[in-house]
Amino acid sequence: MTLLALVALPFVGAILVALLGERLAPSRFISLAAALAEAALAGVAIADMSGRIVPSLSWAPGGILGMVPLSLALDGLSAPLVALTALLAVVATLASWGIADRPRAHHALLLALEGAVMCVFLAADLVLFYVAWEAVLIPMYFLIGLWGHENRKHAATKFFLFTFVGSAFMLIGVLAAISGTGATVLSDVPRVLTPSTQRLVFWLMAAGMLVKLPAFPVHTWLPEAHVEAPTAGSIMLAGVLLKMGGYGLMRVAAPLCPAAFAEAAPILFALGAIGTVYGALAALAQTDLKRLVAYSSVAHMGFVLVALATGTAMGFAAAMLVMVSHGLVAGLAFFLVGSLADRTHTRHIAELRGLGGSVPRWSTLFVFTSLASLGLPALSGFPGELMSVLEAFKAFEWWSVAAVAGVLLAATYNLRAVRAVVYGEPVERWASLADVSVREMLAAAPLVLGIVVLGVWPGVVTAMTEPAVATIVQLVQGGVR
Amino acid sequence: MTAQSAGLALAIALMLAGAIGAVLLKEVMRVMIALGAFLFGVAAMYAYLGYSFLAIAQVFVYVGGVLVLMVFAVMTARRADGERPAIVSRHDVGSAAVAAGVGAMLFLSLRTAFGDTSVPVSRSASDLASELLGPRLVAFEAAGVFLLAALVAVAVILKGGEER
Amino acid sequence: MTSFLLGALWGVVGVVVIAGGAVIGVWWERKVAGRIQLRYGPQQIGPAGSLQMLADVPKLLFKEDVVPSGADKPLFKYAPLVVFAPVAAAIAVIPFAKGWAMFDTAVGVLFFLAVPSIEVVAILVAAWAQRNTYSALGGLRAASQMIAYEVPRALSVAPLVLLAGSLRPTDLVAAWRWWWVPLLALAFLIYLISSIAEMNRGPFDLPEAESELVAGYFADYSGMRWAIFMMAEYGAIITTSLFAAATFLGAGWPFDGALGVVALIVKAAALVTLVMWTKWTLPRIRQDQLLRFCWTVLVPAALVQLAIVGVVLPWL
Amino acid sequence: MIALAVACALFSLGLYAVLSRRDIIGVLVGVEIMLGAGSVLLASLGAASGASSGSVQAIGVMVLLLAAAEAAVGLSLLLSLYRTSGRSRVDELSEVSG
Repeated sequence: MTLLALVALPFVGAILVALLGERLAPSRFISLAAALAEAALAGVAIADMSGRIVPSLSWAPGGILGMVPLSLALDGLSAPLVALTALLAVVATLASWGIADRPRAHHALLLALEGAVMCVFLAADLVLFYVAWEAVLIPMYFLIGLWGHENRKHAATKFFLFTFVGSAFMLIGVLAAISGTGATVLSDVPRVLTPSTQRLVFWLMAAGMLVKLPAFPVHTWLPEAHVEAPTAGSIMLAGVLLKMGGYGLMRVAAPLCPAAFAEAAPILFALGAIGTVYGALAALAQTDLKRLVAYSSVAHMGFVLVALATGTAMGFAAAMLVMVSHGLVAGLAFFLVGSLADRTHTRHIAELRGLGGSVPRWSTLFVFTSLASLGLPALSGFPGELMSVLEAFKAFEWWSVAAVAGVLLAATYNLRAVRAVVYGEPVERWASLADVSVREMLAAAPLVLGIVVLGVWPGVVTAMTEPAVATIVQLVQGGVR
Repeated sequence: MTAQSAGLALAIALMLAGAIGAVLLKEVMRVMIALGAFLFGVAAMYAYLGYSFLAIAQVFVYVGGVLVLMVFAVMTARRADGERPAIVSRHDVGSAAVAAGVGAMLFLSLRTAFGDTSVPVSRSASDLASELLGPRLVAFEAAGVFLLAALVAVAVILKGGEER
Repeated sequence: MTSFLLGALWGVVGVVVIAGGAVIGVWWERKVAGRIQLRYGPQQIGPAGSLQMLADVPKLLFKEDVVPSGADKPLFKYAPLVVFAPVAAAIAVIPFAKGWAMFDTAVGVLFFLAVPSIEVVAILVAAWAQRNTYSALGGLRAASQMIAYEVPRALSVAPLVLLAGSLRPTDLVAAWRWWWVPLLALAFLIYLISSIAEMNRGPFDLPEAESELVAGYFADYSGMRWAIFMMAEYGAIITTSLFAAATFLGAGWPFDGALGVVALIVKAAALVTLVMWTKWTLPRIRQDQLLRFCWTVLVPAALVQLAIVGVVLPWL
Repeated sequence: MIALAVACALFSLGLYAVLSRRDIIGVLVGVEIMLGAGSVLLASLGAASGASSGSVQAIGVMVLLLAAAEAAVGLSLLLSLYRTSGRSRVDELSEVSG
């Protein structure tokens, strides 16, 4: 019942905002209250999680398609991401505090987005998973298309085309999986897919998930969508939506098609490695600060793919760590860049110089974020990336040098951004810039805290993930089902 | 040929002819008509399989909603430039091969899963109303509300576009 | 095979009924309009001009089939047929007597409501095919209006479905009680208004507004193809009125059997006259008024009616 | 089996349109066909497996409504894109700037 409430609460909040939030103040207070309540509920749900996938709610089970797909489950694989979603939704609400243009619709859509994402992470049923996966996109298109920057329509249309094509593949993949296994519930699969069906189902599903991740050749929607999205949209997009891709691979694609997953590992590794290097190089070349952060997302999500491709328990744990860490870091980075751009009305790196003197608190946070992003030990980026490189070395030997190059390049582009934006001669133009406000500090605080905790004590996530991952890894390494 | 198989043949012919037309034709309004035939064929297929509610929902939502919106888009967007509107495509063997390959793979893999069931005969839909008015109504209504919200928001976007 | 042939037979019957009804409807509209404007209307051919259409139909048939040079020929030629076909199809689910319709299906009500969707596409295509600014404008107006008014129209039928607990039109007839009339008076009114808007007739005839758009979405049509548009319009009046008479007004009540069918037709004819009366007495409204009226008056009112029925339902 | 073959053929056709069309509307038509193929697969699968008619239709309608809502949103975005820029080619969307 808690899980159902976890999915329903944001939607109820969205409806309340839509009904009562005629003016600015009530709309943002109601949505903040809903986001906080959701976070508390997520805490409760995770605290009494049993650790196994047991659908907590299902209606009238029957044969194939013989039920309405409403079964939810929470386990170690979904718990970190559920927590991340709940946290980032609060941050996103605070980040969009100042939205004056149709605040009611903005906050309602943000809450609806949170609810749909929760549903993706909690779905224990393939059909529900697919429906929620699709439902996530609709509020996101609107957030980008209505509250974005100058080129928002362009970006939203591109985002739409990529994900819509991906979802057509996903639908067929899901149906093929259902017809092949004879079940829609993920945990209880009566029949094993034949190898050829596995290959097909895996690649059909991966087509949708790699677009979302985003992996190398299909990442081109991401920089534009990020750059044009409003701050709250960027936070949710980078922090949560990208994780749906990695989560989908771990939760659905790998366990359903373990043999195909093992077979595809080198390709996934190659895509991931290219992503890390390419993303980092592209980030180095950017002149727009938000675009730089966007390309760094491509690089980080490349690590997720590299870690996943190893197919080991450590690799899966590393992938989860990188995802959670990236959610926190990218959320904070987009939050900072967004709040800076709101004040300076430019995101051009060349124009933003010497901010260290004029906005010290902002600069401190930005330096902190960059350090976390480049993987400084004791911050959240470090353990995940280290683990994924080590695992990749075991699995792919010298090929993993590419991933190491990605780590080094991450240091380069992050430090370049810090040097360009924070250091240097203070500029007259930014002398009277307002520093980070108390509200913004409050919003950033949990993310900073999370980054430090995860850096010092990664076990908080890996311990949760371990039992859930074990069964999947067994399947993948066994190669059959 | 029985009435049953005649219905199936009609549905399949509509779907295939419509899809081929929508993919290959150049004139944009004819593409839309072909797409309409395809969507209608899908509805006919549903009806043939005994899913009459789904068939009508298909006509309602796709033919009456999506297709009209597409034709709308074509009519308001394309007339301005004065030239005869055409959808440009780059017909290369590569994309045809990829598409055909994916389709063939799909068929070969799913054939085993599908088993040797031939196309099932249409069944009665008499239990439908009670089933739909039962507990499933909730999920169903939620989806409907979702669609309505999306359509309202569409109107908002379009209005925003006009003001610019 | 027999069922297939039977379906085809009923299809032919439906088209003939609609076409015949349309011919009578045109004559009747001219008489009604004449009375309202203090003149006689047609009166030369046959008693009270009743054979006027027998003279008009051959004229239309023999007129030259003009296709504008810029038009998209195949689309121009066949779009009118697609405008007409769904109207003729709608008659199939109308319950003419207790337990009898040409095509008695479990989702007949939805079928009846969904059919105009196809007409919208056909109207847009016809409007586009003429390559004429007036017709394009008329087509866009027609489509936006028809899509918008589909919502209150469907909502106004929903209370009937709730009360009868079925989507089968014959079930609606079977479940009908006389007190539905006062209970559903609001829904009936909404159904009538939104149906009039749905068929693009006055006072909602903006898509074919003669004074601004010539003849709107069929400006460049003439002869028999023009007549098909007219047949579609009158066919829509007839099916709408028949459906309302059968479901809201209790079909053949208080009679049964053949007399019941007569009663149904009389009720429907009265509704047809009401629709015509509306057109000839009310002025045309503006586009913004049209859409605002739909969303701010009709839809909320329909929801209120639905809520009332929802509250009453458990007590019945 | 016929239904499966038809669905696969439709999927191929839609994919071909997505790959070959240069115009966003053309691509969108292709995706619609791919999704339609998916729905045909869903329906024939449901019918072949003997699942209850109501549940297949409930799932079918949910998929249908979602896809339609997405298509509607995408089209409205596209429409306002046309109005503001007058461009519609896919290639123009893929340019990398900045």
